[in-house]
Amino acid sequence: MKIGFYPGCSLTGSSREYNESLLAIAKGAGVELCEIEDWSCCGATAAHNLNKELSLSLPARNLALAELENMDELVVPCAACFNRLVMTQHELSEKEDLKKQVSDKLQMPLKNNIKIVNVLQFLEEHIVPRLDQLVKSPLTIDVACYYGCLLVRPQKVMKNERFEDPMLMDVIMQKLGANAIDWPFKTECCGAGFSVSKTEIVGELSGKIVRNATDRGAKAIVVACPMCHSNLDMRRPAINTYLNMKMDIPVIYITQAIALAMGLTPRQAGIQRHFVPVNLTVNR
Amino acid sequence: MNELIKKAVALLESDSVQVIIGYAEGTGTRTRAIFITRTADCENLIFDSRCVQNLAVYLTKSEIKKLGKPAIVAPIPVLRSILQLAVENQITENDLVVLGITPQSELVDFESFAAIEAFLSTHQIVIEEKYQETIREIKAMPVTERFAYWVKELEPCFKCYACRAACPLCYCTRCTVDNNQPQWISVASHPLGNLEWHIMRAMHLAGRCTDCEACYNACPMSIPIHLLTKNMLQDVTENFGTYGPSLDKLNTLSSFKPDDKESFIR
Amino acid sequence: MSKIGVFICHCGENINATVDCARVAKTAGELEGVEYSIDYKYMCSDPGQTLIKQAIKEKGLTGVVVGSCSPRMHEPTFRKACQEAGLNPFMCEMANLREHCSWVHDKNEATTQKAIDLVRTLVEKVKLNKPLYSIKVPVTKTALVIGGGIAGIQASLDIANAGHQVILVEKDPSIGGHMSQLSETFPTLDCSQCILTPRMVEVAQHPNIKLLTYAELEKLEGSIGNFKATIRKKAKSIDENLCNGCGTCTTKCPTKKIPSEFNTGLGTRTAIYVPFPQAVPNKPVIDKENCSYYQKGKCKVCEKVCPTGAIRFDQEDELVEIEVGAVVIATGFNIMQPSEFPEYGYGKYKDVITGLQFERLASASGPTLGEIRRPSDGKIPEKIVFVACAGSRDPAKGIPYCSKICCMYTAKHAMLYQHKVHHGKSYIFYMDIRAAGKNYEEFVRRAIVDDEVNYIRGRVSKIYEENGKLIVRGVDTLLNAKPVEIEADMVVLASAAIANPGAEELAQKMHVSYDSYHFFSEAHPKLKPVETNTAGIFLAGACQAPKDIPETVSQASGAASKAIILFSKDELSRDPLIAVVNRSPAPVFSTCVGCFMCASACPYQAIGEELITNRQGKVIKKVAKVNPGLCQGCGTCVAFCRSKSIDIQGYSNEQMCAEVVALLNND
Amino acid sequence: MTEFEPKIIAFVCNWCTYAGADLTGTSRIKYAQNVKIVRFPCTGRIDFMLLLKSFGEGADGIIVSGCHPNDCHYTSGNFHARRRWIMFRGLLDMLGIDVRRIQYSWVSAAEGAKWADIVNSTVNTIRELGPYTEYEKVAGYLEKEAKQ
Repeated sequence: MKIGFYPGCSLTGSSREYNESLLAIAKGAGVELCEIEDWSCCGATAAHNLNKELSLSLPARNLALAELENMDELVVPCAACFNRLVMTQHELSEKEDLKKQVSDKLQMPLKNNIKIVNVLQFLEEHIVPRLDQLVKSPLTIDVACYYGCLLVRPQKVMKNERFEDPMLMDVIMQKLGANAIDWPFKTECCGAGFSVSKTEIVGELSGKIVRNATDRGAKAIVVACPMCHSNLDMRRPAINTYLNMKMDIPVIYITQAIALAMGLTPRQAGIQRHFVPVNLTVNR
Repeated sequence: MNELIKKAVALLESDSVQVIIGYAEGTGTRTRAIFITRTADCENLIFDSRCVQNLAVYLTKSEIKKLGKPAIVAPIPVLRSILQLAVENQITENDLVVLGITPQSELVDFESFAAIEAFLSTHQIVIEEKYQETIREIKAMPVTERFAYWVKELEPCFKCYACRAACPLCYCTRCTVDNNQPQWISVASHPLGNLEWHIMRAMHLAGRCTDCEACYNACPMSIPIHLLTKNMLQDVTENFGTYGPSLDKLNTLSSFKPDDKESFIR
Repeated sequence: MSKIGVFICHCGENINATVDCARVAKTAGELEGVEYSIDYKYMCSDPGQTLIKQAIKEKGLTGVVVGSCSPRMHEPTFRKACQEAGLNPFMCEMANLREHCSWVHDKNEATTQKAIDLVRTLVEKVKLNKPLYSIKVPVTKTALVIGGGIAGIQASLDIANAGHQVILVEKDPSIGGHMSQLSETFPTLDCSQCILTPRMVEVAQHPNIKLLTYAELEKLEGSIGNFKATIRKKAKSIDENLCNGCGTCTTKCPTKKIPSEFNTGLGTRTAIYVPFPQAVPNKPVIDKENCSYYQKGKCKVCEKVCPTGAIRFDQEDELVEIEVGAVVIATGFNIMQPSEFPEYGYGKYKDVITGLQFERLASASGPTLGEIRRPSDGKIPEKIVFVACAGSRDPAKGIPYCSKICCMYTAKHAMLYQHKVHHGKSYIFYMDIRAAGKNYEEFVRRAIVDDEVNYIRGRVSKIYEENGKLIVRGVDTLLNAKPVEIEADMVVLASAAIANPGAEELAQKMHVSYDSYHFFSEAHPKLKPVETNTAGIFLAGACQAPKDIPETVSQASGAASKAIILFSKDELSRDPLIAVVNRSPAPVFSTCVGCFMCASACPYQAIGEELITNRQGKVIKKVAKVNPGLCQGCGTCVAFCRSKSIDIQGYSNEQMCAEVVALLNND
Repeated sequence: MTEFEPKIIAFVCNWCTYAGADLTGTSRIKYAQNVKIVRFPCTGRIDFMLLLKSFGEGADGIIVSGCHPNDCHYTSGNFHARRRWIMFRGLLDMLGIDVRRIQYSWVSAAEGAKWADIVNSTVNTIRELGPYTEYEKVAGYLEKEAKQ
């Protein structure tokens, strides 16, 4: 089985640590990820508001490339990329003529049958079964698992029965030895695309998330989306301004949490790249 | 098969049955069906690998019924047919004595039809790989070529109806092909009549056929009509689950599940 | 030799505009066996029908084909006309030249040619038609009513008052249904039990009603006028004739902590119990699942204390067979368990409850004696939030439909709360207010204006607990469309009304159809709202779709009147389009070989056995036999029969073959 | 040369598809003239022999249509029919009889537009497949016989 890998732009820029930690744990678990040769933009976040055909063609090109490389499964860690790729696949599978149109435009064959998985689904299938052996240093802390919006939606495509209260990340964190707290902000909006244009809105929305996690005793917020991460981490000054207090709770990617639990060094997990310092007590 | 002969003699002597339906030596190396009513003739009974004719076909024939209650020599294909005939209300447990024969040529008694079913559950119908291969090959042909193939295969058929006569499940008083109001099938043996006849025969065996191959063995022109029923058998398994005669299951085509799956209805 | 008459209708210009009717008539007249052919402006009009009648008489026609509209429209008209002229009505067939031809094609040669083909096809069919005669079926004048809620109670009383026998079957130990659980009813705020219990007593005392509680339908066979129902009377573990309902057993039973179904889990009951004080019949049953004796083999306290010795531990379920002529289904509805949406925290937070639970809190006979106290600590909530459409109108929850009753009962709940907790504050999150009904809108206005209930137009996204409060987060979509947060003490979810569990199974037992939400389907959404597709089975109340009490009661009376109409005659007349097993001369008798695959395929159990005997009485053959009272004429058996020994009148093998041949041979 | 006009026969049940086709008419939705309907009480009544007969009599295509699952007027005729079609279709396919020439569908009394769509798409399919010459050749023996 050949597992493909589509990093997308964030993982080569603002969320390099997400990329590094994912590849590190995959390597540690002996799972090979093959990056798509010559991958291109997925079209998020602007294309689907501007040009329908373009918004389908951009992701479809990457799907077609993955097919050409005979990939059986495609891991898409960025939640926004994942959402675009999955939506494209769903829409093209329902409309045969549209698929043909896109395929003609790309001048590439498109079977549109590759299995696309987000990072949580990938971990569940390939890493979780091996965790018993892999976990060297259990994370014995309370964590708040934060899913955001794009990982679980839209429901008709994701078929997630608990899309208002997802559990997958919680289950993985429990396996790492952590205690995933029960909290109501799992899928709350972080401010998303306002990250650049209206930071005060991000401050308010993300601020509520950060405060609630802290109030409920979490020692870290765990995420699986570059956008969530930058809003909760990089926009901490705006959050602190809104809350009128300094919040110290770190925000880590679930892949980083696994890397740390596997006994990889904080540097291998890319911890040093965060704005909010990460000081997790890890049982060695 | 001394044991078989002994058993036959005992059954006739005690008047438990009036006729033994079994196998005897035929012309040359072939075997034939024998209907024994006197103990003295019992020594003609044989059983070996050459005995492939499905004797169950005689159970519903009026000429044989007239002879009285039968005991029937029943290797596995015959047992399957007996069970299917029971499912279809053609025979009851009191109508006959079954002299079962295992694949190891051992004589086995059956107390009831249920016992036959239990025995057969360990001897499921399996379509041999060579037939599966042939069916795959035929299905791989382009559709027009496949049609031409069958028209050619069916061409030698001259409607002797040996296939019908040999099949234990073709026990109708009046076959549809003999019905002329309306004339469902043209009786002459031209390509259309042949095609329609074999389609109808196969459909009438859908979900009933026990894969004894009696039809093919009886065909004087060796037309591979058993491929049609074998293919249907595969279709039944694929679409509706396990296959084989069963006393408490309804027949495949006279039953249904609300969630039966198909992919072709719009 | 056939003498067929062909009558082509112009239907004004409806057919003639695209079909050359004159040419169709002319061409048909040249067909073999056609004696007379004519076209006319309106065949269904009086002169048109006279034309047919005269031709039958004057030309001695043996069959008639009318080329006009759909037979679903006018087949009865033309068959009646034939009958009046002395021709057997089943010798008349119709070619659908309007719906299937003139209205769906443009005017051209091919359209006229298609009309000719259709007429020729029916001419060939009618040549093979045989005179048929209606089947008379006697009617059993007893009705079976399934479900003892307000719908079943109303239907039973109406039928019984018309002088017919009724058997009312209720699955619970008491009749009363959901209505008996309600506090007060909108829009009048009269006490639900006060108006219901007299009806319950009337049912119990009515000489024409036989009440079977703690019983369920096991099987239903037969057809209109003559059903045979098997009822499972579940073991109550008491002798009802001896029990005087004194209630000693229920007070002494040591197993007391069972959540009460009647109180929606907010109260408890004992293992031997009467669901509620006003129950009818007011006699207990033992809940075997929770009884110490049945579970552990020890106890028998009830037996010791019973003054009449009525306890029967060895009682078993009993199956009774009854014969009825009509069935009224009144099995009601259920409410969706809101635990299906984790975002509202139902099940996780004790003070998030359903509307039905609120009814019990507000009911004077409820666990709090009518005081609004929250389940977690018994405190009176100062702030209460009602969430309308909890599940309803939400395709993501699988319920796209409106539950219809929630807008009204939520307004009522808020009103009752305000009446009982004067200083309290109540909020209702809603999508729309659907208050269509007599005095309904006024009622909602009263809640808003007089009782100062805060209506917030918007949905709730999430409910969570923080510092002992339930934080309800939603949106106010009016004015500034702002997110709102309310710190509530209690939340009431108006969870969706759904079909009863087991509705699907029940429908299959009775061969009635149901929709994708498992509500039973009416025969026609407008014109046959209380009939099902199975003749003789009628619908009442919320088993067909969510509805309120007045609507339920009207529908129940409607269903009852349908049963009464059915019982007004001694005999039913049925179309003879049924299956028949052939007979042939001895020694064959019938070509049927008795494999009985037709019997297992028959949806109506209409096929039985017939033994053919010789003069000495010896059985020579066993063949299939169709019971004309049960056969509905679907013809599934016919397509099954390998030897073509069973055929269906009106759609016989010969007729259908003739149609195929005629339709395809037009050159 | 005139364009090939497919000859298509439709076997439909009285309660759903026949009524649905009536609705197509009352809605005045136009469709091709090639399809002509034979009315049956139920899809359960539709004998596979009639489908066979249709090809023998020169049909280029066949439509078989009835009530959606769970909607059968007789509760289960369509379920029986569905099993029979599954088996029949498999057999025809094995024999090289082009299964694309038989369109099965569920059309309810409310689906007038769907009926028009089924008719038109079937006519298009058969038009693309062309006349069923392979079967006609086989059936042709009959006519020759009759002429002699």
